[in-house]
Amino acid sequence: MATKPTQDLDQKTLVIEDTESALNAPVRVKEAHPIIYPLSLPETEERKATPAVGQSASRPDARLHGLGQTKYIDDIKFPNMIYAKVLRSAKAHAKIISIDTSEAEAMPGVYATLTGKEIPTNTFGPTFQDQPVLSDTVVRHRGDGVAAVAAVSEQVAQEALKKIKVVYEDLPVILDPEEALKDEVLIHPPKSNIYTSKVIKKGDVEKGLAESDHIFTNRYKTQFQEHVPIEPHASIALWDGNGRVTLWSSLGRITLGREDMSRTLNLPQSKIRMIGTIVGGNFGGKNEITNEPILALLSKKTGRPVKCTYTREDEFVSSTIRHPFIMDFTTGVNKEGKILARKIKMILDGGAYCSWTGTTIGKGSILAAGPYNIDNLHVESYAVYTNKTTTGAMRGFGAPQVCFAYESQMDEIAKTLGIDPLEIRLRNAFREGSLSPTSQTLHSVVVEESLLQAAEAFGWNRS
Amino acid sequence: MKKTGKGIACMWYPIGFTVMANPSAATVKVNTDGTATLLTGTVETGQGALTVLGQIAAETLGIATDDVHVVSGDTDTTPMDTGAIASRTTYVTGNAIVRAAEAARQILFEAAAPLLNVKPDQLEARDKKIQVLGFPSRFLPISKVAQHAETNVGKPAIGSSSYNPPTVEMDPETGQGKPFNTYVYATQIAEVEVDDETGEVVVKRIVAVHDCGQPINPMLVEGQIQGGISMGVGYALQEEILFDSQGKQINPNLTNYIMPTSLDMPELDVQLVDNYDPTGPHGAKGVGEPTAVPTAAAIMNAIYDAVGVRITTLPATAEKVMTAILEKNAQEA
Amino acid sequence: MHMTPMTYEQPKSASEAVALMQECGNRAKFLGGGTDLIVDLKHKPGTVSVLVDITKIPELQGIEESSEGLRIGSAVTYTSIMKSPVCQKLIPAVCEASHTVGAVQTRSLGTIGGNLVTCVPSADSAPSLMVLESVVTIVGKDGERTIPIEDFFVGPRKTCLEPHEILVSILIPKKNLGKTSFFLKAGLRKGQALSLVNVASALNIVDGKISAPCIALGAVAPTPIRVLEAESFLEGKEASDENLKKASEMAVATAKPITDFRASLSYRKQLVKVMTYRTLKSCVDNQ
Amino acid sequence: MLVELKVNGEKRSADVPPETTLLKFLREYLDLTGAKLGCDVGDCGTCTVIVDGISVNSCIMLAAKANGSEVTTIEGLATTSELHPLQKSFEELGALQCGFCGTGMLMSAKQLLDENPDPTDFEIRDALAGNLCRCTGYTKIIEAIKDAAKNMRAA
Repeated sequence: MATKPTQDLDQKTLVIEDTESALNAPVRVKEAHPIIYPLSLPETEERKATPAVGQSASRPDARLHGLGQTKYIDDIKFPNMIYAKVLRSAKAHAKIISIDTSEAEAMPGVYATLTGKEIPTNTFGPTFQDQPVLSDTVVRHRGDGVAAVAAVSEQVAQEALKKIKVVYEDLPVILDPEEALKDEVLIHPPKSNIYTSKVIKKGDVEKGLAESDHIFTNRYKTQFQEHVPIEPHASIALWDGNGRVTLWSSLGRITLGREDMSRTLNLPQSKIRMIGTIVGGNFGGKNEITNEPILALLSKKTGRPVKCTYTREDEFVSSTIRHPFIMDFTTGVNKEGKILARKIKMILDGGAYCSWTGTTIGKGSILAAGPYNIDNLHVESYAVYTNKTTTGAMRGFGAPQVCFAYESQMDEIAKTLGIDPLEIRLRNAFREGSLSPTSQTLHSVVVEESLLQAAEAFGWNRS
Repeated sequence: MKKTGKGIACMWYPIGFTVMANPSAATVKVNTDGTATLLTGTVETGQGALTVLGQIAAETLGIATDDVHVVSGDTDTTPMDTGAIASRTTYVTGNAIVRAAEAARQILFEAAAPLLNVKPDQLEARDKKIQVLGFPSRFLPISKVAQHAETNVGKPAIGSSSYNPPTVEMDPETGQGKPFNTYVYATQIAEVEVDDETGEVVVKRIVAVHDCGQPINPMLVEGQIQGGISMGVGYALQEEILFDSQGKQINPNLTNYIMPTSLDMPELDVQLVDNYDPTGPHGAKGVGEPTAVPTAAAIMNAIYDAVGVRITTLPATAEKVMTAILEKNAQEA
Repeated sequence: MHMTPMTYEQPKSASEAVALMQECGNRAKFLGGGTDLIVDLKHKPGTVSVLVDITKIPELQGIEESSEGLRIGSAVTYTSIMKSPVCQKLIPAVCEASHTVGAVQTRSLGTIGGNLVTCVPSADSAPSLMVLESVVTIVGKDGERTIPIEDFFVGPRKTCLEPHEILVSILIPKKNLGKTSFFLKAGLRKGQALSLVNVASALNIVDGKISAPCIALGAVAPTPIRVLEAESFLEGKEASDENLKKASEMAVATAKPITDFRASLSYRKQLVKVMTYRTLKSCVDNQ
Repeated sequence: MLVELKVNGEKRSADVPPETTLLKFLREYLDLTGAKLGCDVGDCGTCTVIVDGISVNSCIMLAAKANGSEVTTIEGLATTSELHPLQKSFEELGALQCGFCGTGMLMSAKQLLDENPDPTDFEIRDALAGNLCRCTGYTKIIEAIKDAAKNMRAA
C-alpha cells in the first residue's frame, strides 16, 4: 500500500495521506517540545571579541552540525529526484569489447543509462587528462566506471547494474611499480608507464659522499592509504530548461571543478553552476570531479534531478588514495653527525591515472632531504602507472612518506654515531636564512624552536 | 613483556601549489551597520576554513568574528578560488581577503578622514571604530562611517582583490628555483609501549609542536593537529589498502580497513611555536597537512627505541613488529 | 547497498518460530540482533525473502540462576550480559568476551545466540563459554535437545542446527559458576576489533595443584576448539611457569590456523602461545 | 508494513517495505536527516540513534524491529530555548569539524551520560569506539563530553 508522507503547514507533525494510518493520527506530545528549526542562541564571547585574530572563536557551522541541521548532499532531496549508480570494472586491465545496457534500461523504474561514448569529452584530470569519466575502450583498474544507471530508487539502480552486460578482453595486469618501470606492458600506450619524474640537484653529491666518514644506505617503503572521509562522495545534478546545469557537490574545489565540467560536457562555463555544500571530510580525496558529468548527462536525459551517493566501497575503489613510495636513501655524514651528502631515488606507485601525482612527486622530491642543511643533494623520482586504484592528493602530498624515510635514517645515523636523536637534528636543522634543496632562502624558520619546545614538553632526556 | 620507547621526528612543509599558480580572489562588503559580508569561492570541508577566513576579514576591518558573515562555495555568487587543497586556504585565500578588506577599509578611511580632520593614511580600524593613529579618542564608530560612505559620499565600502603566492619556476635539469613562498615546520615526539611477545604497539602519548605562523584561531589549529595525528597513527600502525593478485582491493570497507578508533588514540599534548610570517595574512601560514606528516616517523623511531627493531615498511602492524623481534632474537642467539 | 524485498515475521513463541521456518523453507532466516545478518543481506541481496525475528520470544530471553547453573537466553544481548551483576560475579570471562565484541551499538543489538549461530571461527563468545563447559538447548519440530557447546559448531559458518531448529538458551553448569577464567583477544586495533586469535582458559587450584583446567581457542581452526591434550597434561600438575608454558606449546600444536590478509599462520601460532600462557597465568594468579 | 514509533516524543508512523532500515525510515519517511549513512554496515556509527534507551546503529536495524519503540535522534536533543549540554560543549570546545560523525557521536555520548554521569577517560573512549571520526583525533570530543558531564552534574 503506497503512502505519501507530507508535512503539515506548521511543519510540526507528519501527516500520512492514508486512511489506515490516519486513524493512527500523529500525536504531538506537548511536554517534549522536539524542534526542527530552533532558535536564536547567544554567541560565545570569542565570537564577539576584538581583535578577531587569536580568538578561539566557535564555528557557526559547528552549531548546525551539533543540531543535526547541516545539510550534506545526501540530506538534500528535490521533488522528482532520481538516483544513479555506477557499474565498476570487473577487471583491472582489459579492453572493453562491448557494453549492453538494454536489459537494464528496460527494467521498471529505470529512467536512463549512460556509457562513456555519450560523454562529449570523456577525459579529465588536474595535470594530464588521462582519465575517462566512464571507460569506453579500456579499463585500467577495478575502480573504473563502465556504465551508469538512473532509477527511481537506489535499490532499483543497484539491481539494474546487474543487468548491464560488459564483454572484456583481458590485458596483462601490472601491479608492481618496479615491474611497471620496465615498460613491458604499457598501461596508456604509446606513452611510457613512467609518466612523470623530478630531479633536484644541488652541489656535488658524489664528492660529498666521498668526503663522508660514514655512509648509510637504506630502503623504505610505504603503503596505500585511504582518506576515509566519514561522508562518502555525493552530488546532485539538475539540468534546467535553459540548458543550464546546477551541481551540488561534495567537491572541495568548485571553481576548477566547473572548468572540468565545462570541458567534459562541452558546455560554456556560464551554463554551469557548482555549489559546494558543507563537506563531510576531504583530506585531499574530494579535490577532483568524479561522477558529476555523469549525473549532469543523466539529468539532461531524464529531465529530473539526479543524485548519486558513493557506497563505502565506491569510496575506496574509485576515488583516489595515497601514493606508496619506494625510497632509496644514501646519506653521507661526518663524525659529528653533520650530513654532507644525500642521494635519493624514489618510485611512486601512481595507480591507473595521473591525478595529483605531479604535485605529489614535486613536494615529495623537494621535501625528501628533510628540514636539514645539506650542501650536496641529488633526488631523482619517478611515478609509474599500475593497474591499481588511482593515487592522488592526500594530506601531505608525499611528505609523510619521505618524512618516514629521512627521519628513520636520521635515527640510524644517530645510533651508529652515538649521538642523541634530538642532538643530531639540532646539528643539521635549517635556520633562518638557510638554503632549501632548491636553493630558496627560507624565512620564518622554527625547526630548532619546535625541536626544543617538543623535547621540553615531552621531558626528553638526551642520551 | 611491555617495553616503552620514545621517538622524535621533525619536518618541513610548504604552503600552496608547487610553482603552479594557485590564486584566490575575495570580495568584502561592509554593511552600513558596520558588519560585513565576505564572499569566497572556497568550500568548508570541515577544517573550519570559513570561520578562520571570517576572522581574517574581521581583523582587517577591526570588527569581531561574529560581525562577518561568510558566503562561500557557489560559482554563481563567489569569486574564483583554487580550493581547499595544499594547506593553502588560510595563507592564500586569507591574503586575498586581507587585500579585499583593505580595499573596503580604504573607502571607509577616505569617507572618515574629512570628518576627523586627518588624512586617510592617518586612520586605523580597531574595536569597531575608525580612529586616528596614535589618538584613539578621536574616532567614529565603523557603522557611522560605513553609513556615511554609502549614503552621503555615495561610495559603498566594497573591496575585491586576489592573491597568488609568488614562485620561481624550477630548473628542469636541477630543480633549482623557488617553488613555494613559505613553509611551516614541526616536531612530534611519540612514546610507545611494545609488547615484545605479540608485537603489539600502543602509542601512549604524542607531543606535537607545530608552526603555523600566527594562529588565527588557536582552538581550530589544535583540532587540525589532533586530527592529523590520528591519520598519522593509522598510517604508522594499521592502515593499508591491500590488493589481490588480480588488482582487486581486499579490504574496501571500514570493517577490514583499520583506522584508529577512540580507543586507539594516545594522549596528545599539542602546542604551537611562537611565530609570525610577514608574508601571511596577519602573520599566518597554514597547518592542515603537516599535522599528519611526522607522526609515523616518530612512532617508528619510538618502536626502535623500545625493542631495537627498525621497521622500514609501513604500516608497523603487530605481526610485522613481532616478526622483526623474532628475527633479531634469532640473530642475537 | 540495499536489501531486496522481503517479509518480516515476529513470532511470539519458539514453536511458532519453528513452524514458520518449516513453512517457508530455505527462503527464510531467523533474525536476532541482525548485526551480522542485515550486513550479509546488504552484501548479498536476494538471498533471503522472509525474516523471522526471534528476539521477542520469551523463552529466548532472560539470565537466570538455578540449581542446574546459569541459563542465558539466546536472544540476550552482549550489553545485557556485560551489565548483569550475576554474570559479572559468576562468569566474568564471558562478560569480558562480550565487552570485546564490536562497539556499544553492536553490543546493544547483537545477541549471544546470534554470535554462536553465525558460527564464524573467531566468534568471541565461544571460547569463554567452552571453557565453562556450557551446554546449549535447541528446539525443533521434534522437540527439545541439549548438547555440549563444542558439538554445536560444525564448520565455518556451519552449526549442527537443522534448518527448522532454533537455539533457545545456553547453560553454564553450576560447578563452573565462579570458576576462575580469563579471556584474551588479539585484534588489529583496540576498538571494534575482529579476533585474529582469541583464547579463554579456566582452572581451579586444589591443594596447590591445577584441577579441571580448560583451554579454548578461537580463529585458529574451522571452529572454536578445546585444547584437550594440554588440559589433561595440566590436570593435577603444579602451576609452575614451566608447566603453563608447556601447555601453551601444546595449544600451538593443536591450533590449525590459516594465513589470510589479517595475519599469517605463523603469527597466529605465536599469539596462541603467548595468549594461552597469559590466560593460564592469570587464572593461577587470581585464584 | 505500518511502523509506528514515538520519535523525540512525537508519534510518527509510515507504511514501509519490511526491509526498510530504521535509518532509511528516519531519513526518507520522516525527513529526520540528522542520522547519517556513512558505511551502511554498522562500522562507522554516523547513524547512531537511541531506541528504548539503548544506542544502536540504525543502518543495520530494521524499522520493523523498532516498531512501537521510543526513538531519540539528534533532532530531539535541543529545546526551543536551549542546546543540550553536550551540543553546547561540542560547539564551544571545537569538537565538531566536518560534523558528519558528530550527530552519531553526540548520540553515543548522550547514551553514555544517561547511564554514567561521571565517566572515566577509558569509559568515554569505550563508549565512542563505534563512532569513527577522521577529523578530530577524538581528543576534543572526549574533552567536550567531560565538560558536558561536569555541567550536567552541576545543574
